[in-house]
Amino acid sequence: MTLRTREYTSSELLAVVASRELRARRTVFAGIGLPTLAASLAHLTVAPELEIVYESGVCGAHPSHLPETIADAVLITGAEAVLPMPVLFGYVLQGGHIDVGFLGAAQIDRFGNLNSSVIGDWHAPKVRLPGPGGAMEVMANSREVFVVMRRHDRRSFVDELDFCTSPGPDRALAEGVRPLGAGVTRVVTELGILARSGPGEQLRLVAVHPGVTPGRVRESTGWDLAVADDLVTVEPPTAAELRLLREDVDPGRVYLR
Amino acid sequence: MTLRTREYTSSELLAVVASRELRARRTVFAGIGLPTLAASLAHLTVAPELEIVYESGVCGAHPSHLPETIADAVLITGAEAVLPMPVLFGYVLQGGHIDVGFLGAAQIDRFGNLNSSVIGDWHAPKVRLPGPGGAMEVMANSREVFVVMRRHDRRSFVDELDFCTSPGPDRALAEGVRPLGAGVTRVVTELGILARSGPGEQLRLVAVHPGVTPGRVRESTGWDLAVADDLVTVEPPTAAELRLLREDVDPGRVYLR
Amino acid sequence: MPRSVPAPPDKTMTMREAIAAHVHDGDTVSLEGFTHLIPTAAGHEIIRQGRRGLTIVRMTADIVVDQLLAAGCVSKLVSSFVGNSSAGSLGELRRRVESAEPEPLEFEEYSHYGMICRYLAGAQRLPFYPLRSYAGSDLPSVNTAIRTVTSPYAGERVYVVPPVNPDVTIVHAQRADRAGNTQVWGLTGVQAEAVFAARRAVVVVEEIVADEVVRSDPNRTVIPAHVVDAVVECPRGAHPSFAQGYYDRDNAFYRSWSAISRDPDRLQAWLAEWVHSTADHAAYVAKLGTEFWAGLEVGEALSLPVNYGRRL
Amino acid sequence: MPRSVPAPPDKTMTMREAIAAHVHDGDTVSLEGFTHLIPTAAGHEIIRQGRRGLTIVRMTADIVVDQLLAAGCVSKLVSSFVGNSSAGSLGELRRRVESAEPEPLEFEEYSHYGMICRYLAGAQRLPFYPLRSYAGSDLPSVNTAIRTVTSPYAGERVYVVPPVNPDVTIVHAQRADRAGNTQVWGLTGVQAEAVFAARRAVVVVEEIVADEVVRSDPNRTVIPAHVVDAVVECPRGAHPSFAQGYYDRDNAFYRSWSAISRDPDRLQAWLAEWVHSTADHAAYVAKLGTEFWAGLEVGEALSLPVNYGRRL
Repeated sequence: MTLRTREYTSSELLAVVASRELRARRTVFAGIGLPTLAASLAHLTVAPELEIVYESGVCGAHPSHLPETIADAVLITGAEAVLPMPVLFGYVLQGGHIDVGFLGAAQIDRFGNLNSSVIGDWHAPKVRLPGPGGAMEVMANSREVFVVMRRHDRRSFVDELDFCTSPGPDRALAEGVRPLGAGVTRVVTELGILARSGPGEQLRLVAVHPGVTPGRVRESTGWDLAVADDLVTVEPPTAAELRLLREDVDPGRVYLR
Repeated sequence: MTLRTREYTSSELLAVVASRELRARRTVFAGIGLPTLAASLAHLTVAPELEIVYESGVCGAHPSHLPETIADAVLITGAEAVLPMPVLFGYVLQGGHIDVGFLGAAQIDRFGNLNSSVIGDWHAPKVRLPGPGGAMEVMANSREVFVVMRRHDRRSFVDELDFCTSPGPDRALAEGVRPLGAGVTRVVTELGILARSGPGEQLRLVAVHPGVTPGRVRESTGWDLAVADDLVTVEPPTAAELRLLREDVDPGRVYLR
Repeated sequence: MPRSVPAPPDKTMTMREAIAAHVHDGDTVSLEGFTHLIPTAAGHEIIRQGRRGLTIVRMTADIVVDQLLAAGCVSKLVSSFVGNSSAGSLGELRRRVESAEPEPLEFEEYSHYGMICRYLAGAQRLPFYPLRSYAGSDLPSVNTAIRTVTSPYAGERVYVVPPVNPDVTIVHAQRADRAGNTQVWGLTGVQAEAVFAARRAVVVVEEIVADEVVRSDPNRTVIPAHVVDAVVECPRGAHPSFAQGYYDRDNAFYRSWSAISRDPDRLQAWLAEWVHSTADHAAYVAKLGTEFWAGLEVGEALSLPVNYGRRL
Repeated sequence: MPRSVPAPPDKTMTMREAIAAHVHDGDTVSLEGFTHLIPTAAGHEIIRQGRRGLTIVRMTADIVVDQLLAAGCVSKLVSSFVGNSSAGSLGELRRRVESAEPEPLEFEEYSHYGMICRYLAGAQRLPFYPLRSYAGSDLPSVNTAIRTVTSPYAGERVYVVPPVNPDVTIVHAQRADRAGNTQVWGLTGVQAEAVFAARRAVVVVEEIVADEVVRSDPNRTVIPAHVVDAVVECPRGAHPSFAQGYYDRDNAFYRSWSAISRDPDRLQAWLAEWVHSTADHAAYVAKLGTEFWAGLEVGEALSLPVNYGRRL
């Protein structure tokens, strides 16, 4: 399968847009899939000093093949460091060494609080989801959090979470606890980019993809989504970005489906 | 220098007597010097399953030469495991895996509380000693503690410590905290052996070396030392014990001065 | 130094012996291994021996947990992630949790670091362990074991979790000596902490090696012998997960598990064929066949040696 | 995967540059290394550059601390053991503590595990760290930073220590790459925790090696590059302590220190000759002479390699 450089898939668009948001960042905590693609592309473009840390404990991976999990054997062989879990979670993450953490979720609300536990009641859920994993720690301890959501609809962008798994700083502050970071600052979706700068602020629509109207984004969002005065249209992936993504980052098109 | 097998030095006597007390013990936390000699000899005689753990993090050492410090390079090369300090102190020692810890001190009282910090007032000491090191942790977390004191006199065996560095369980219990172990259960000295079984009990004289009277031990002790009804005379080192000590454990006579 | 030190204790036994001796009905059993070195073969032997009423403690409850659930071994699960890696769902777990079929499952949920801190507290014999997450989460409202403590310094409140001290921890590793000095490379996860926290520990290894191999590199020993009760040699015992340097992950099996586990009958048939009808893990390995294993083979990437030095 | 990844950052500098950039008057400086890999050369460079008013944090305050005290660099010491190993006394330290000569020394005392827990709290950004010792000791009466917390579970009281977050931590290691991925073997002590707890970190190594050397064995990396600010190559920089596999401990110097330090004039003469009159550590090494170093030489005891595997 080849694509001409003026055409791109939704995955390519999300990976490119997320990569640009990593400009000048130093350390990123990335999961597998789009976050790995975005971080790897950013390393080759806007963030040459970027160090990617995986939840499994791998720092400075030099994989021979695109990893299929955050713990893929190819991430370990030839890596600069492999840290035990208490060191990774305790010293690196809780220690405050991560600039940007990537998270996904089943549901997100206007303050960037996330649900990855259940649809319905926790005690008798309609759908039991995988649960917190390390997401709660990524949220509490990264300087800021980027969320990538392929699907932008009212089932995912909700007025009220069924369950708050990973709370942003607003909810923590309401309990009198001050977290390290700003919580979710960027949400990249199939429709555009939502952003907020930190506690007290709601997510606003700051950019739409070419051909997407603000009205369509607002309709697809479960709360009354504010639109930035200086709303922009996302610059489409450049030929250079697409070439790097296709030829260097994911030549086997493992995630660029 | 050679010694006939019916003659032995004070160090040899202390090492042999201490080694016998390790019968059937599994894990011992040993410092350098007499404790190393005692533990090594016990391993060859009364405690074949003994595992010696050093404060530096070495487990299962197989040294090519007698170590000069607890961190000697010869303890590391060929060892079964070398543990980072938080693992050694946190998981092994505080985790409760040590049967017997060896300690020394400048002063000991009737309950086996130890001072290794100062002679005089802590704020303006007459003599500043090295301080706690890991002794406080050895005392709090070993099932029992053996003390080896070359010198048995009223300056070391005191009615009241100048400063309590490493408290036995009686002092901890007075604060409402229950430690894991029994505290000091054996004190081996140049005059004999003092013993107690645990909290609430004072050290009693249970054995004297050949030629030493209970009266002499009581005179050399700064409190009114009780003498066991079944006081025994210590069995002198056997020819086999001395041969192992001299030929296998410390052939270079590093500590057997 | 001693010329004839007593031989170290030999703790080797078969998997059957180790599970029979160390896993009892009603026990709290920790099975750790984060994606890497998952003790699957031990899980299968627990199923074969028909243990009941177990509390399973495992950060990433994945395929082996779904299998233990389906085999009826488990009454309670303590975990921070209940999913089939990123490859899909655990059918049996979802039935137990979503509709109590065929019976309810008691479920105690933490975050990953919450679980790690429970092991840290357990290993360090601490009454609690503090951490910086949980504030604002709904998790403490459904798990009353998650509490707070006020710092005696600046007075700030911080969440804490209680220790976990499993009756037995079972981990898989690349190699150990007969006494239990265990060496792991690649992802080492939380295995050491889980072993130190436990009352008993079983180490399953790809190979039991000569003492000299272990002793050539003592820093590689992440679990020292004195906390190990049984050493089991069980090559390929981590399948479908991987053992760095020994065999790769069976990603196809992970992807297939969602479909297998979605249908209770198909899942029971799978257990009957692959667990109950195999006498032991060697039979399971043989049944998969040499061609299958060739597909998971890995090449060589050797570490460069370091010099520990020798006194001259 | 990327064929032309950007080169990793090069953080190498000379010891002079590293101390000038990262150690300032009044700083809290952690120097760790438990008997093994003591960062002596860094201490000497701090003396050469005449830093003042430092708070030194070091578990085992030994010869290098006595030298820093005698050079007038230190106003406060945080430690758990103040002695010349098992070889004797620290003369300058005893004068400062026992008779405030030539000036008083502020001294904050902990046990070894208390210090370790302070680093653990610092590295984990915790407000306190609980531990099982201190109950019944007189130490909390002379150190009010040692406090208690009541567990929210069984209600038991446990002692806690506060975090330490040094302005800079300096450690010595066997090798690192230019970006700061640092590998240590033999005793690894509390160095990683001290680095993670610090605002800045300087790693001094016996040798800077090619990236491929480090990357052949990622489990050996105890300090990852992203927490390292400066990498200094300084062979034999741990003398009189040792570097496993590189050179042995200079036990004779340890034994001689009690006599040197007992006499203030002799101690100052030692500093003048060995620190102030040597331009850098290379000059100090040269002054000791090749015959001297031959006496500390060690032989070879190589670790056996492990296979990290390669996808075929």
